[in-house]
Amino acid sequence: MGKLTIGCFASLVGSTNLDFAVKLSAAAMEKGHKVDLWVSGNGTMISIKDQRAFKDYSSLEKPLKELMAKGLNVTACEACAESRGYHADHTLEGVKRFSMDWYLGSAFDADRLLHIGGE
Amino acid sequence: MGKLTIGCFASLVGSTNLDFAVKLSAAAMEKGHKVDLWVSGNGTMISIKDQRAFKDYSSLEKPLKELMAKGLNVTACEACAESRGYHADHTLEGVKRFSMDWYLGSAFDADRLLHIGGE
Amino acid sequence: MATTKLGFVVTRPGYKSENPKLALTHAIASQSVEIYLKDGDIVTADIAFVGDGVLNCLKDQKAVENYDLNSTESHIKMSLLLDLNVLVCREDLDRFGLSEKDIVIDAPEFGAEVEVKVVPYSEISQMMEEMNHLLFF
Amino acid sequence: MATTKLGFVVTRPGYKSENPKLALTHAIASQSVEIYLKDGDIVTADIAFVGDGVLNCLKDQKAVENYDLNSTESHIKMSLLLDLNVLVCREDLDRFGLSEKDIVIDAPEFGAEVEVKVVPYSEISQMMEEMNHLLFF
Amino acid sequence: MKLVTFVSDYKMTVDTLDRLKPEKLGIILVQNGVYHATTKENGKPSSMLNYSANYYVLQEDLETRGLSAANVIDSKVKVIKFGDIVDLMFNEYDKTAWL
Amino acid sequence: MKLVTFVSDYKMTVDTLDRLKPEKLGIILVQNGVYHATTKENGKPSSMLNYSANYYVLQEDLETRGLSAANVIDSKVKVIKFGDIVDLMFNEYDKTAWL
Repeated sequence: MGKLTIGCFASLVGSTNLDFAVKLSAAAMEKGHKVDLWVSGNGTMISIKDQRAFKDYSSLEKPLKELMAKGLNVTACEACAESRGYHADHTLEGVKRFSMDWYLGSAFDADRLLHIGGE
Repeated sequence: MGKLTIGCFASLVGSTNLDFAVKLSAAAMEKGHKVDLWVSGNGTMISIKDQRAFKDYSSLEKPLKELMAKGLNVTACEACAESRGYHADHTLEGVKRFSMDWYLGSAFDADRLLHIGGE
Repeated sequence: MATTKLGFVVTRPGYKSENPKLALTHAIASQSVEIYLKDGDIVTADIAFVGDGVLNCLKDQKAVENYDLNSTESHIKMSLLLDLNVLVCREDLDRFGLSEKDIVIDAPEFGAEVEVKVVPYSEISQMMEEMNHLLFF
Repeated sequence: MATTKLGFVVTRPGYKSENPKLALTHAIASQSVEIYLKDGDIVTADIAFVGDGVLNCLKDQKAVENYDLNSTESHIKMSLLLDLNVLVCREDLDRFGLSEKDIVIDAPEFGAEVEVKVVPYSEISQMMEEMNHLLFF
Repeated sequence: MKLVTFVSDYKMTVDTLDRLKPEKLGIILVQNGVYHATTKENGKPSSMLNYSANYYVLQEDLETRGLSAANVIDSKVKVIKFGDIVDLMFNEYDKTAWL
Repeated sequence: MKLVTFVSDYKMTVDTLDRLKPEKLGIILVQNGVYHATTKENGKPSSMLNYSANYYVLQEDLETRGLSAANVIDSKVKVIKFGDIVDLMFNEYDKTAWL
C-alpha cells in the first residue's frame, strides 16, 4: 500500500474540485492507502467549522469528519486561511494548519501526488 | 446622478473580481452616483471580518470600510455565506445579509446594473 | 406601478462552477422581491440558456445521488412551477445533436403549467433587447 | 538521505486567479521544508513557465501600486535569490513576440546570483521527466 | 440596445460576443482581458479586436501586468481608468455584460 | 514517464496536452471534462479524443450531468469509478497532471 498526497487549491462551494478531492481520498483509503490532503487558496474553505448544509450547496463537513476518524490527514495553508479571515478558533476539529512547506514535506515520501490547481 | 447596482459572484482572494467591484464602486461614488454592492457565491468572502492583510493576498477590508462610511451599501447573500460557515457574528460591521431577492430589489430602481459572474 | 425586467443568460455548463445554479436561484428570487418594493412594483426574471450553457438542461441529472446536491434540472423545474420564462437556444441544441427529448421541457410532477421554450437565437436576442438589465452567468 | 524533486509548471496568466502566485510561494517553501524531514533529506522545486503562463514573467509589474499586492515579478526574483531553477519556454516567448529584454531575468537588487533561463520546450520537457511529481498551475 | 461588455480573460470559454448584435457595442478589456490589446501571437493580433465596436482597456490592469499604453498594438483601443468606465456605463451605454 | 492527466473542463484554456509526450499517456475525463466523451459539435467528436492515449471517464460525473455510459460516443473511452482512478494512479502511471 502506498501514500497519496492530494493538494487542492480551488474552493468548496464554487466548484466541485474539493468534492473530487474528498471522494478520491475516500476511495484511496478504502484500498488501504494513506492519504494526506493539503488545501490552499480558496480550498482552505473546507477547514471552517459549522458550515450549514443546504441541498443547494455542496457540503463536505460530514464526509470529511468520517474520513479523518479513519486516518485522513487534512492540513490547511495557514496564510491562505488567515488572509480570508478563517482563524484557528473557527477551524473544524482535526484539521491542521501549517505553512506551505507542509505540502512539500508531505510530497517527500508520497508515492503519488495529485495537485488540483486549475482555475 | 444615478444608481449603480453591482453584483459580484467570484471570490476576493482567488480572483481580482471583487477588487474590480470595489474600485468601480469607489469611482462611481466619486462621481456622485449611489452604489449598491451585492456579493453572492464565493464573493461573500468579502463579508468576513478580521481578514489578515498580507501583501501576498488582496485585502479589501480597509477600502470597503472607507466606502461604507461614505454610503456604499454592501449586502451579502445569506444562504451563500451560511453554507460556507460565514455566520452573522463574524460579519464585517456594516455589511448586511439578506436573501437573493435583495439583489433583484436593488436592481428595480438601478439606472445601471453590472453583474460580474463568469467563473 | 413599474416593472423592471431582468434577463438571466447562462452561457457555461454547470456543476464545475456554482454560477449556473446561482442564475436560477436568483431568478427564482424574483417571486419574493415584493418585500423590497412598493405596492404594484414588480421585477420579472427571464432565463435563457445559450452556447455551452444549454448542456445545463439535460434531463435525468443524478446530482443528489452523487454529490448530495440539488440538480440544475430541479431548479429549472422550480422555475417552471413559478411561471418563469425559460428559453433554450435551438441552434445550440442542434450543434450538440440534442433535441427536446433530451432536455427538461416540463415539470408536471411539480404542478408546473408552463414549459421550457426551445427557440431560435433570434428570439433570445429579442428577449435581451426587451430587458432593462442583463446578467450573464 | 533522499531527494524528492517537484516540478511546478505554470500554464496560465496571472492575477485574475491567485494560482500562478501560489505556485511560486509553494516552490519557495522548499527552502524551509527540512523541519518536516530527517537530516539530509531534501525536497527541490523547479519552476517552468509555459504556454500563456510566460506572460507572468513580464517585468515592471505595478501590482503594489494598483492592487496593494506583491507582484508575481517580485516572487520570481525571490525564487532566484533562493537559487531555484526557473525556466521560461522560448517558443512561447517567440509566439508572443517577446524576448529576454521584456521579462524578468535577474534580481541583482535582491542579491540573487542565479538567473531565469530561457530554454526550448524540450528542456522543460526533460525537466518534467526528471521530477518525481508534477504540479500544474 | 447600447451594450458595453467587459472581457476579463485572455482565453475565452464563451462565444457570446459573436452573436450579440446591439445597435452600439463597447468592449472594455480588464484583468487578463488586457492581453487582447497588447499581445500578438505569431505576429497576429487577437481576434477579439475584430468586432465592430468601441474598444477600451483599463490602465490599472495593464500596469499590474508589466504593460502600459505603449504596448497597446491598435490605436482604436483607448486606455482608460475606473472613472472613465463609470462615465461610459452611464453616458454612452444602457446595458452591461460581463462575459 | 507514465503520465495520467485529469481534464476537468469542456473548453480548455491551456494547450499543455499538445506538447506532453510521455512514454505512456492516460486521460481521465472528470467534472465538465466528461462532455468530451459524450458530446459532438456539428457531428464532430471533441478533438480531446485525438491523442494517442488511454481514455477514461468518471461515471459519477457523467450521471450528475444527466449522462451515462450509453452516451459515450467512442468505445475507446472506458467508464470508471473513483476506486478505478486510484488503481490507475498507483498501478499504471507514475505521475499525474490536473490540467
